[in-house]
Amino acid sequence: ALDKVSFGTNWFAEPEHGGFYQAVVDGTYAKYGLDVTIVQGGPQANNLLLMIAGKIDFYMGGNMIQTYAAVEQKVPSVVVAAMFQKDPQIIMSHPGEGLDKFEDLTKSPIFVGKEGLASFFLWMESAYGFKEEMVRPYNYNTGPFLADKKSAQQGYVTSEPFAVEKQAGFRPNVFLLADLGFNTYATTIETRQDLIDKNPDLVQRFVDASIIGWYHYLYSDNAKANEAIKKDNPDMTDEQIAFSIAKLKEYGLVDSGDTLKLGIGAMTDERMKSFFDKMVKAGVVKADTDYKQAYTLRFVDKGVGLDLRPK
Amino acid sequence: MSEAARGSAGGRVLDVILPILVFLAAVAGWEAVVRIRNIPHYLVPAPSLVATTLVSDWPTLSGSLWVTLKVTFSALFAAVVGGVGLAILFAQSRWIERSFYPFAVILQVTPVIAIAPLLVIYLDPPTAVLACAFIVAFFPILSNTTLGLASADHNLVDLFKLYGASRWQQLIRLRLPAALPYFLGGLRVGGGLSLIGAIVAEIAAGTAGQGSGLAFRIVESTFRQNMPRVFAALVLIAVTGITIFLFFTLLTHLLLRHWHESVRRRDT
Amino acid sequence: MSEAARGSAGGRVLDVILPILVFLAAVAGWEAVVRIRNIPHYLVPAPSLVATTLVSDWPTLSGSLWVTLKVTFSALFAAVVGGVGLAILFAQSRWIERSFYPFAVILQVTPVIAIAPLLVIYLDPPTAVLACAFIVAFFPILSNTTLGLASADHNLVDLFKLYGASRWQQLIRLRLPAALPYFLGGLRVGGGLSLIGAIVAEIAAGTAGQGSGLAFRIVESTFRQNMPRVFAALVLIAVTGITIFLFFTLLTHLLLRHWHESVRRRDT
Amino acid sequence: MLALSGVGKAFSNGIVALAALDLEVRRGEFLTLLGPSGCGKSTALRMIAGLTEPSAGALTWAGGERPEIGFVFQEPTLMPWASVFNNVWLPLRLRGISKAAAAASITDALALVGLADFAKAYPRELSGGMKMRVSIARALVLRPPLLLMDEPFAALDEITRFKLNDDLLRLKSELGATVVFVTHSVYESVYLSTRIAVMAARPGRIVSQILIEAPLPRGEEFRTTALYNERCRAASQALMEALSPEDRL
Amino acid sequence: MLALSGVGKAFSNGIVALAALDLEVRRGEFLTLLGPSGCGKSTALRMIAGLTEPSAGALTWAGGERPEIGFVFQEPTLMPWASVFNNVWLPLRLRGISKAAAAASITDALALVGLADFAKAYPRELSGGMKMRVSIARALVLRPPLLLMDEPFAALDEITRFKLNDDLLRLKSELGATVVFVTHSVYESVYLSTRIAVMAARPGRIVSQILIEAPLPRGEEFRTTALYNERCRAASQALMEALSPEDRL
Ligand SMILES: Nc1ncnc2c1ncn2[C@@H]1O[C@H](COP(=O)(O)OP(=O)(O)OP(=O)(O)O)[C@@H](O)[C@H]1O
Ligand SMILES: Nc1ncnc2c1ncn2[C@@H]1O[C@H](COP(=O)(O)OP(=O)(O)OP(=O)(O)O)[C@@H](O)[C@H]1O
Ligand SMILES: [Mg+2]
Ligand SMILES: [Mg+2]
Repeated sequence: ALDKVSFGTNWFAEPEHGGFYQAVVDGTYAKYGLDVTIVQGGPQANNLLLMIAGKIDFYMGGNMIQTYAAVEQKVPSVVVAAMFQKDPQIIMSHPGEGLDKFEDLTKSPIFVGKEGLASFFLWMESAYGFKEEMVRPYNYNTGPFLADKKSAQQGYVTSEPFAVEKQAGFRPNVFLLADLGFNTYATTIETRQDLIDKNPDLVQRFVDASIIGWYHYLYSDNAKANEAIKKDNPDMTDEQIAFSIAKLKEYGLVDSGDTLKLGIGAMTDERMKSFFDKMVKAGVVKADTDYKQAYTLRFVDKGVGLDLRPK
Repeated sequence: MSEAARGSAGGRVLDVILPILVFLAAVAGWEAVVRIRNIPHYLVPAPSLVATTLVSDWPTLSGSLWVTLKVTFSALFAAVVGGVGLAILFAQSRWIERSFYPFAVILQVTPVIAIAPLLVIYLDPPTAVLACAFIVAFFPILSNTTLGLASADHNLVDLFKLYGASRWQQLIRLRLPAALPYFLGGLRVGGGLSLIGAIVAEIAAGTAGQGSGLAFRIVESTFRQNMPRVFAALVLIAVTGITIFLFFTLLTHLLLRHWHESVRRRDT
Repeated sequence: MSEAARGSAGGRVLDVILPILVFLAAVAGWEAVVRIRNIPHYLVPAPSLVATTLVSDWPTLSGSLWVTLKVTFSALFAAVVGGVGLAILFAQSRWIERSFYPFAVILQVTPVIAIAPLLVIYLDPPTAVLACAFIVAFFPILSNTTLGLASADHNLVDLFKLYGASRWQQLIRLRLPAALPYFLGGLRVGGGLSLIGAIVAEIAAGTAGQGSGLAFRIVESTFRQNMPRVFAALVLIAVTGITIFLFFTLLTHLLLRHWHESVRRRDT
Repeated sequence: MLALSGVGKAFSNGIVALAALDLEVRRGEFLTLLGPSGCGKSTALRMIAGLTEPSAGALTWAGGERPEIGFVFQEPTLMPWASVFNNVWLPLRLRGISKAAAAASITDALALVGLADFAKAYPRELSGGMKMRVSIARALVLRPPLLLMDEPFAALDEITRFKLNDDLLRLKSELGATVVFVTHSVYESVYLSTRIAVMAARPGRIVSQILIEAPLPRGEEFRTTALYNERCRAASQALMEALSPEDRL
Repeated sequence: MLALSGVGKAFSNGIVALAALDLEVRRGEFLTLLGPSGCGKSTALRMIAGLTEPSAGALTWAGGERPEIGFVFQEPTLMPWASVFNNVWLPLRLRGISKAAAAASITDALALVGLADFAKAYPRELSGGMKMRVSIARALVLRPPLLLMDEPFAALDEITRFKLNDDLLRLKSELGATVVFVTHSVYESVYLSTRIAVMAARPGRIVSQILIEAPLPRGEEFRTTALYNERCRAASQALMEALSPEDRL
């Protein structure tokens, strides 16, 4: 029989979760002996807490900051794989308003959400001199940004620029934080330490199958996965999905750098240390945090699925 | 207080027509402002666009509305049972009231957003949603009913005591009827709060997958900058709220018209 | 209703001690459950840990508390002024009431989360926060005051009419005093809602940067899985809520003790 | 001063409280309405005060306008949140008279009804008769040209009642006021009135009128006159006749 | 049946409503309390009914236990949300008697007070006297062994009042009930009572007692007897004396 496994995402179903849906619908998980249920997240849903409490088995983490914070609180959750090499987090601004360089944005009002304020914005402050006073609240509504031509706004490279283009008819300036030094892994797979200790095989199978799912989603027929996404989230449009997938590829969010040799999901100690040091400098985490507890390389970097990559 | 309107048939007609006119004027004003100031539809859509969206997106929206309505009415039911039940319990003894009322206050002021994740851990999602909505809605009913139970005419209380009424009889035959106007007042507040509660609960307990109610629709449509749909959902919420309110106003009239000052039309 | 407790000095002492005992028992029970079932602190922290956190994080938390309190009291003030003002306006004519009450209901049931972004566009941030908190808190005050204004004894209304009282005099000397018990009931609900409103508003429209109130503390601490701090913030909110409630209960006693059944202690 | 012609009052529940009532109130007279319980006396007073609209017929005022009225309702109708003093102050206060300016009149009115010591008390601390006396003081404090009194002395002992009867007559003469009075006491009605209108019930109407041709005010000795005795008998008789057989319980 | 010995009542506002009241209520007697407004009559009745605790002295019941009591309060005290029928049903209902089983008694009681046609009306649709009559019907419907009545007939016309006086005496004899009665009418007190206790005010106390040694029930002709006249004079005299000089307004 298949092992029942639940996986909590951190947002409504979208192409950024495509690989996981792909593995569900194309039978990859089943092939690895898993019966996976995807539990959608949302703006207030706290699937991380459910994972920690043992209600679900795996959780899709946003970036590494929350994981470092968890270590600070002695929460036994561990990152076992990183599906995105780059965080899709961007800042965008109106073109031709004197805000065309990232450095220009420090003087303009900037719409940032609560979680952003507790994470990447702290890094923007320390690395680029952004100021908290300029922050305006962002509630996943682009209207206020569109209304103020002198403003900037956070977003996901796969999502907000599309909305802006569609609604307001212009292409905003897009600054991918990952390309500016915010070198966290993203869209991670996290699980509890006790699951790793008790059933490492299950973890390995979930990681491997998810990686394969991502290869298929990016490079093979992903129509069924998109249908599944649309079923979970009826507000998702084909146009949006196409845009997202294009951006995933264009920016190499999933498959670039280390993954070319190590396979999707790759993580390295160097990247982890580099990012941790930046966060310490930004004051996001304390320097004495034992950040190595936040992840393990035991399940990745094995070149799983490399053969599925088109040459 | 408006003497001119009292009783006359003309007054009655105006009673219905005037609110409708005012409402239409408000909608027309909104449409005008949007057009004249050229407000883009992704900020504030014109009512005409909202109406179109309401029609075109009806299949999606009606499903979500149904989900939200189910939660709203369950929450309202729970709030009425819980609020009135607690009020009755508190009326039994000042000690019980003093000892446990603070917990009711704590429950009222606790932001559901903060405790919803915990509830989701210990309760299954539908129950957690219901619990959140209940927390939002029950307090006005509790508070008003408590006040009403305490406001029974002391002379009538004496009468009941004299005739050896049991605590239960005093409650059923005296305190509850006397509390009715207060309770119904609480219900008119609680009805709206159940709706709010259902929406907040859906967001807070975040069970996007299972129940995609109007809250999910709003969040997701906001995220997609689909403001016409956001407003269409808001219109549905407003209509639901007004319907609940009108229903309770009607109920109040039916229940109190024989005796309570607040709804009695006096023969003059 | 509890006769044994009435008036006796022993009863008064128990009135204070019993609630405290019940409260301590609840806290002890919480501590026991956490310890016995070994619930990890990042899920539900023990009260002892929450207390420690409250002390150690006091510098951060007190600042946030202050911010939240400021919004709460401004919102409460706005809700009282707005709620009572509207109730008075509605009492002037049934047409005004019928035409504009629906808008009040719409305001009540509109999820602030959904309209906050719009408010932020058209209002400066502190005003937007206040507007959101106001929307959450004003309705119970409006509803109860409206009910109270309508509940004035008809015989007294006749008396005022007879003596040629102006509308204003009737309001000040008759309807407002008669509405006082209802209004104070609404205030006890609205007080808690102002606090909730301040928190929701901060989440919905708040500029986390400048004003980092308790809501932001909770969101941030949740993000960092710092549950002890989340609970410490919740404790501050609960204490604030209870304080506001007790204050209004006291005020009610002072204002109504001479005449209203709900707080009168009868000489028997 | 006032004429009610063909006045009817039907309540929405179908009860006809008054039917085709013709009644004239003359300036300076002391008119008493006498009649069985439920015959429409209170309704008639309320109509004169403008608190109830006739559903048929019309009220006509001599000056074209309703004069200032002092009304003692059948129930005390005090504001529970106000002290006795403030309750009596009310009619003056509504006229913009300050506490200081009103104090003397209020104290006088309270002394008249024997409640000088209770100015600071709240209504709930008073006995039934005391509440009614506050209500009387409130009606008198205005010294109005027209006084409507609905069983003002029913809750008072006979001695206080006699005393207040005399006070009322004295005050009436002093002010030159007109009084429309409701009582159930035949003796009281004869002692006080210049005219008695006897009413019958369902529908409420006037069945007979009795004139008492003795000048006001009257003294104790009036109670021993032949006129007094005769009129008492006549009023009792009229009242008896006003009770329809089935109303006669 | 009941003895009040040295009973005092001081309210928290400092008013001494009763001081050292000694009063015995004998089984089967018709005792009337007569006294000026505010002398503590209602307070005494409430105390007998157990609605007010004495602040000094004690109440002792013959059987050790308070019997079933029917009470007509000074104010009608009706439930505004209930029809006349349901208001009268209340005492029976609280005893678990169904509407059907109670219907005959209720209809009888309403007929007695002349309100048979108003069973379906709500209190607000009644005149002052009609409300009071509903309250009387409610007290009688139980047919209790002890009846406490606080000025029950004050709001009624004299003919109805006489009629109800006789009904009350008949019912009392029928039931063998004891009655404690408050009235302001000296005539009524003498006509009805076997004993009158005259009270004085502030502090409330009994200043004299008058026995009326005529058997109950009595007929109209009793009003013409010498005993009746003599006792009326005596009661008036006692009442006059009970009024302290300053109370004599
Ligand atoms: N608001 C009302 N609605 C319906 N019927 C009413 C209302 N007020 C009075 N009535 C009816 O009108 C009739 C006359 O009432 P009214 O109060 O004038 O009597 P009354 O002569 O003052 O009696 P009483 O001596 O008992 O005070 C009564 O039969 C009563 O039932
Ligand atoms: N609840 C109360 N609090 C304070 N004082 C009270 C209260 N009830 C009554 N009193 C006072 O007690 C005294 C006696 O009142 P009570 O009602 O017994 O008088 P009463 O003899 O029935 O008068 P009446 O004939 O006017 O009804 C009065 O002086 C009154 O002011
Ligand atoms: Mg009347
Ligand atoms: Mg009394």
